[in-house]
Amino acid sequence: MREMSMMAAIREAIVQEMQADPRVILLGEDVGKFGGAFHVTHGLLEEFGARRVWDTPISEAGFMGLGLGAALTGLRPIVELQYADFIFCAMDQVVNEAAKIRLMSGGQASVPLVIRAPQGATGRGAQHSQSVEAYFMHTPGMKVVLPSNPYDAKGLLTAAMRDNNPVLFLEHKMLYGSASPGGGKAVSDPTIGRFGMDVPEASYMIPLGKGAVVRNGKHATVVATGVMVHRALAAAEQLAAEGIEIEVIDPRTLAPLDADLILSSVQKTHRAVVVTEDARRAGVGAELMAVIAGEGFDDLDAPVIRVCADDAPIPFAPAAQDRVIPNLNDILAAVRRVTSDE
Amino acid sequence: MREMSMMAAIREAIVQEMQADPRVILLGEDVGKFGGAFHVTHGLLEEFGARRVWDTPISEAGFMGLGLGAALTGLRPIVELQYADFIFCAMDQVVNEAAKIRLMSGGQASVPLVIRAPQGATGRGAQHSQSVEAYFMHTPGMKVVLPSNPYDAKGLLTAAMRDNNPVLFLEHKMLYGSASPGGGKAVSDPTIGRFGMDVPEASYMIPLGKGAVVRNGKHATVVATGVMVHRALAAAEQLAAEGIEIEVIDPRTLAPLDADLILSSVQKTHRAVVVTEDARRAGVGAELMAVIAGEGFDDLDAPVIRVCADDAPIPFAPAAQDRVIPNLNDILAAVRRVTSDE
Amino acid sequence: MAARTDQLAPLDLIGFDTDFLLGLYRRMVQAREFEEQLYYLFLSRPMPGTMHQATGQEAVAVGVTSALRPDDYVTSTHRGHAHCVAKGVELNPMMAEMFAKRTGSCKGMGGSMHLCDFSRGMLGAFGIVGAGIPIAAGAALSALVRGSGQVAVSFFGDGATNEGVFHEALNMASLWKLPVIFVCENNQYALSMTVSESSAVPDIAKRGAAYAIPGVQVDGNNVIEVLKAAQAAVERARAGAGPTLLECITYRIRGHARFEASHYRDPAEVEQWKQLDPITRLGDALLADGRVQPDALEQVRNEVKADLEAAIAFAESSPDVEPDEYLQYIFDEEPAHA
Amino acid sequence: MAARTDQLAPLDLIGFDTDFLLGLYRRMVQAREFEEQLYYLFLSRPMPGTMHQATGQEAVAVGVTSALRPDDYVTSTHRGHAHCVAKGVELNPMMAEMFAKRTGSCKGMGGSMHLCDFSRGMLGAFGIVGAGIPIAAGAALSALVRGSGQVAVSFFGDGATNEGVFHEALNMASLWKLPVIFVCENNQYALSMTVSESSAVPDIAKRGAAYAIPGVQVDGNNVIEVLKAAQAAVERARAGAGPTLLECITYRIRGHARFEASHYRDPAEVEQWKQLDPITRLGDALLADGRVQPDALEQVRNEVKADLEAAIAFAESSPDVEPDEYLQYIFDEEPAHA
Ligand SMILES: Cc1ncc(C[n+]2csc(CCOP(=O)(O)OP(=O)(O)O)c2C)c(N)n1
Ligand SMILES: Cc1ncc(C[n+]2csc(CCOP(=O)(O)OP(=O)(O)O)c2C)c(N)n1
Ligand SMILES: [Mg+2]
Ligand SMILES: [Mg+2]
Repeated sequence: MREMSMMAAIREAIVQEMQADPRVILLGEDVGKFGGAFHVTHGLLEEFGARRVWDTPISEAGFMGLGLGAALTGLRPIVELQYADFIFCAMDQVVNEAAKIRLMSGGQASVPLVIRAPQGATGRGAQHSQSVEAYFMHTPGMKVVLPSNPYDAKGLLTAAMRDNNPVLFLEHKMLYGSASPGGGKAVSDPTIGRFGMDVPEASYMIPLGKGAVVRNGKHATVVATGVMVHRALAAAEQLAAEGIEIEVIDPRTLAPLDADLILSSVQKTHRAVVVTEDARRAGVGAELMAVIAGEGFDDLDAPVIRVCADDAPIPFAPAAQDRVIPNLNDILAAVRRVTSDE
Repeated sequence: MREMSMMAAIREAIVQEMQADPRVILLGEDVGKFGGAFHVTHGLLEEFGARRVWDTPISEAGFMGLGLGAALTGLRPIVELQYADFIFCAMDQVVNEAAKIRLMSGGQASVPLVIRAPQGATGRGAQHSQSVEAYFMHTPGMKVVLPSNPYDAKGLLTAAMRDNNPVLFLEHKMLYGSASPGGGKAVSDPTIGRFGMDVPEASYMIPLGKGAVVRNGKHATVVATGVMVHRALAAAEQLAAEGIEIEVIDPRTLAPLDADLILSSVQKTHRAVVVTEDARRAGVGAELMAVIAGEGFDDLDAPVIRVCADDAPIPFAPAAQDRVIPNLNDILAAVRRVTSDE
Repeated sequence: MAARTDQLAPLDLIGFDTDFLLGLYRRMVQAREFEEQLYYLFLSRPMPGTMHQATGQEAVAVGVTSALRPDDYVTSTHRGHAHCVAKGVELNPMMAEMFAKRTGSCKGMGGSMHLCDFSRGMLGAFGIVGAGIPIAAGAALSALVRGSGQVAVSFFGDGATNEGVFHEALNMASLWKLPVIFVCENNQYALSMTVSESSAVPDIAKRGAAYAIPGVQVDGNNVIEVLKAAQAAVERARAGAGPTLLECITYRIRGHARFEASHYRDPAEVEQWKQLDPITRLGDALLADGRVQPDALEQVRNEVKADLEAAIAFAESSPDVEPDEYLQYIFDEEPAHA
Repeated sequence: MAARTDQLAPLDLIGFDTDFLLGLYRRMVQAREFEEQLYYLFLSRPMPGTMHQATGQEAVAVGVTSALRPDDYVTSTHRGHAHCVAKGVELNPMMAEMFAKRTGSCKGMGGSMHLCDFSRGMLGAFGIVGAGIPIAAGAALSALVRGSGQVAVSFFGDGATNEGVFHEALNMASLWKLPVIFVCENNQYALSMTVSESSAVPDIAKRGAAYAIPGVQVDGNNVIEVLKAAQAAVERARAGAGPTLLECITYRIRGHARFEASHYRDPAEVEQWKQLDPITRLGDALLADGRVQPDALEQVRNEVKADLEAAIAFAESSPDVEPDEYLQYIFDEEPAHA
């Protein structure tokens, strides 16, 4: 058992790819000298030098554009945002340029660009807490990855770095398993389990677009993403004691989405709950529901329930934040409801 | 009958509000001297002067921030974007500041800010064609309005200007009924009907969050937005000849969404199709489906079908653009399918 | 960056009365003490969120805001406690906000990075670097349109000058002669990045030239120099002559945030700057001038300490936020008041 | 803005050989004629999309790109036909793209505002004002990392300099001495806004000072002057000395887009600038120098006209895009080629 935090797994994926492919470079705030706001890139400047690891000014739109320009001309940049919330500063470059240039050029452009960003609510107020996946799942031309554990993170990031398209790779701060040397404390919560901590040393890929069944069950399908996978698994334990066996699915990538996996599970369980950390309205939960209730309609014995963040900016006060973000009880209640007429 | 184009109706709403309330100001590119890229603000600089109508440099993030700062300190700005696609340049100010500051300030801030933007696919390629509503429907703290006709546009805009929250007011270029003096031709299409062209002269409000049944029917509910309302109505005519009576609902505002209106229609028809111009994945269509298939599950006799733009950047070639964007036939096919087992 | 030699010059107090100067001293001590208390609170118990200290930079906040009217506007940054204190936000609600209490300035909804008090013209700290810059310019535009005579100040760091909104806002402010003062707190670092690593022109004041805005560089650890420069800028702004870019050279004595260890800088550099402490410098000048005796300064410090103990007690004894309280702060559904 | 007196000066052809100069002449005529033909096409039939003419600005595109290697990079704008022609993109696919045909440079997927040809280093026109600026800087960074010796040029308008990305990209390019040349086509207007209405410093070249980037202002209707300035900038960039901001003073003779009537400017101003037509000026200089006879120039113009007739015929006879063709251009699913 080679135990590893998600932070370390992500770092290892980057190091191995940078060793294997000289075209891979890093750009971002404090990624070099400082080692990254969450320590992910520590030591990389020393190992690969200043031509591979670029400490940028605070200019998100600018260095996103630089990353894109480099991706179009023979490099394979990884652009790190210090918090995912800051991607809105670079939104035009991501949505209007990176995601569209391949089509606009009639297939001339390839965009091997990985955008890494830590996200999720960890008590820092509305501008450092968002889960941004839906904005990009809704952006044609983008791929969106949201790993829930170190094993997946390494394999998915390796696949992302070898992909020729813009990939947004979202890392939940609560899953890193590391403190922020930027002055943050390591945040975690008791529902976060240890699965996927056994990480092979050699490089490997998990294909983008393939989800995983992380727990088998028969009474209901729970599709959960990111940190919510852990809460769903914690819920599964409790529910099993009540005789309710849920099947937990982690889509791992949101775009492309492994709809087949989800639908075939629902075909078996006939009930579904979707659990995501992003805001409810027009979010990932809506898309998952639309897929299940659309294509899986005839399999359903009960309405799909979505458990998502409430449609509010994330409040600072922990009690309020925890009310906004889905928790274990929310999942338990939803599963009990969806299975209540069994 | 006081016939009026949507362009003229929007202009009239602005003029009347600027006359009634000295706090209303305009900010945007070419809104003054030039009269607006789609002529909406023509003559306003002359009527209200340079302290009320601000011709900005090409600095979307900057003047969005200025508008927000002015909204926080006693004015009621209307910020115009030349095309909705450019809102991504100002995304941080909209999503991270305007939408969140009220909550972050514990209710101290009010944000009477209207953002107007022309949108929709009209043959100009991927960076001038997007429908951006879902990005903001997914942003807690925002209101999103998408009128389908001049009557609604005037009443909704008046309500938006009197609202104390950030409202994104999206105007479909094909509905303006006016050419762009920026050098564009007036674009339209044969499915665009004349409903809602009778516009009262006096100022009036249509409350944000109230949808409208624009055609009564019993066999299926078609929820359509913006230009798609017209296509749905055109489809309704053809379907009526086949004996299929659809009820057409125009939500008019997407956030807040009039879910009750939609659900009570589905309660009657038991079948639903949702039609939107934005990209399918995690879009407005997904949200509408989630609402209907979630809360209206027991009323449904068939899976909800969504007719949305394909998940691709909008291609330039008209034939390809028209394949990506939902058209009359797509709606006809969806309704026939959803009602096929009646 | 080494301290400049003029930062070793004594403060010139001529023309200011002693009470006023003691007021500056008190504000600086309040700002310092607020953060020192926080530092120990974060060490000693589970506090919500994080915090960024402005230790050593207090003269900028206090010097600039002392040139303002109470109804003038300020926007601030992630490192905003001192700006709030200086603009007159009360310590009790500020401290309660740090504890995420219902009695906080922002009802526990904002936290350290979003402190604000609209009744004091404090429009907000922003956790997005640079975000407050155009917002301040917009407040200035509003003042201009309303003819209120107010000015707006935007505080931001050296790192923030590399954001696009800095450029966009300064350009518009200059074009339209908005009554706004752009105050760059050049504390030598943006997290790990030195100014010369992140800005091609390390003298931030020089960037004013790209907008025909006068750029003024002052010793940011000299509260008198800051104040005088701010007064000139405010006068200019109120007279309709447009914005000023005021660069205050200072230093971040503590880590970037909370316990950040700043391994990227030389401890000797920190020590050198500690010698230029703005509070000590004002205190020394007051003593050297014979304006006050040491006990007067000590009394101020003791009073402030007591105020802060009271603030902490207030915060501790305040009710927690109920989980659902946030619901009332998402939208303002009052009808528009004409 | 009135024409500057130096724009009335004759072109100095010394040191350039006649064939080379005729090549410049031909490129400018190609660019002009491409857009003139388009203008009439838009008048006479339903053409897809819109287009922005660079009539009168051709010397900038041709002068700058003539200082480049074929493998150097260029990013362009909504007004990008001339840049493409100048960078060597072929007329047939360019014209076919305007007709939204499958044989277009972008397979009918891009249109006028997104023309590109990666095989010629033309990375794209961008419909988002300013968007190409950091992308060009990124291409330059890539060249630096790969050690290829390539440089990148970003063309953009005067209006684009007010976008935040201009600021951010110039700062990084200067910090890192990227081999990039920022070429501002100051054509006096951003749609209806004059430069002095939209930029607080109307001499765009002066903005280079905010980034320690040399700013050079040239007569943008003098292809020789543009070329020489570009050569110096390219040399500087390839030598590792960093970017240059090259402001080319020129004028947009036509409306902003297609049939836009430009009621916001004085027709006399347009007439004055027509006297400074860059093509005529080069032609006159060639004649005055006795380098060529009038028929040689006429022959070039006729050949170009014929080329464009052929391009239109090519476009017309090309197959339409099938509705589903776009599907293959959304993602690149080739395995990453090492
Ligand atoms: C848009 C954005 N990018 C990055 C960050 C992360 N961040 C917070 S503070 C900081 C450094 C800011 O430096 P400076 O502007 O000099 O202010 P200082 O911290 O020195 O007061 C960074 C990079 C952020 N909060 N917002
Ligand atoms: C981000 C963005 N904002 C606004 C526009 C609309 N627009 C297109 S061209 C233009 C004027 C551009 O002026 P300038 O940069 O001087 O270029 P020119 O048109 O003069 O060549 C405007 C406002 C746009 N395309 N993109
Ligand atoms: Mg700093
Ligand atoms: Mg221009």
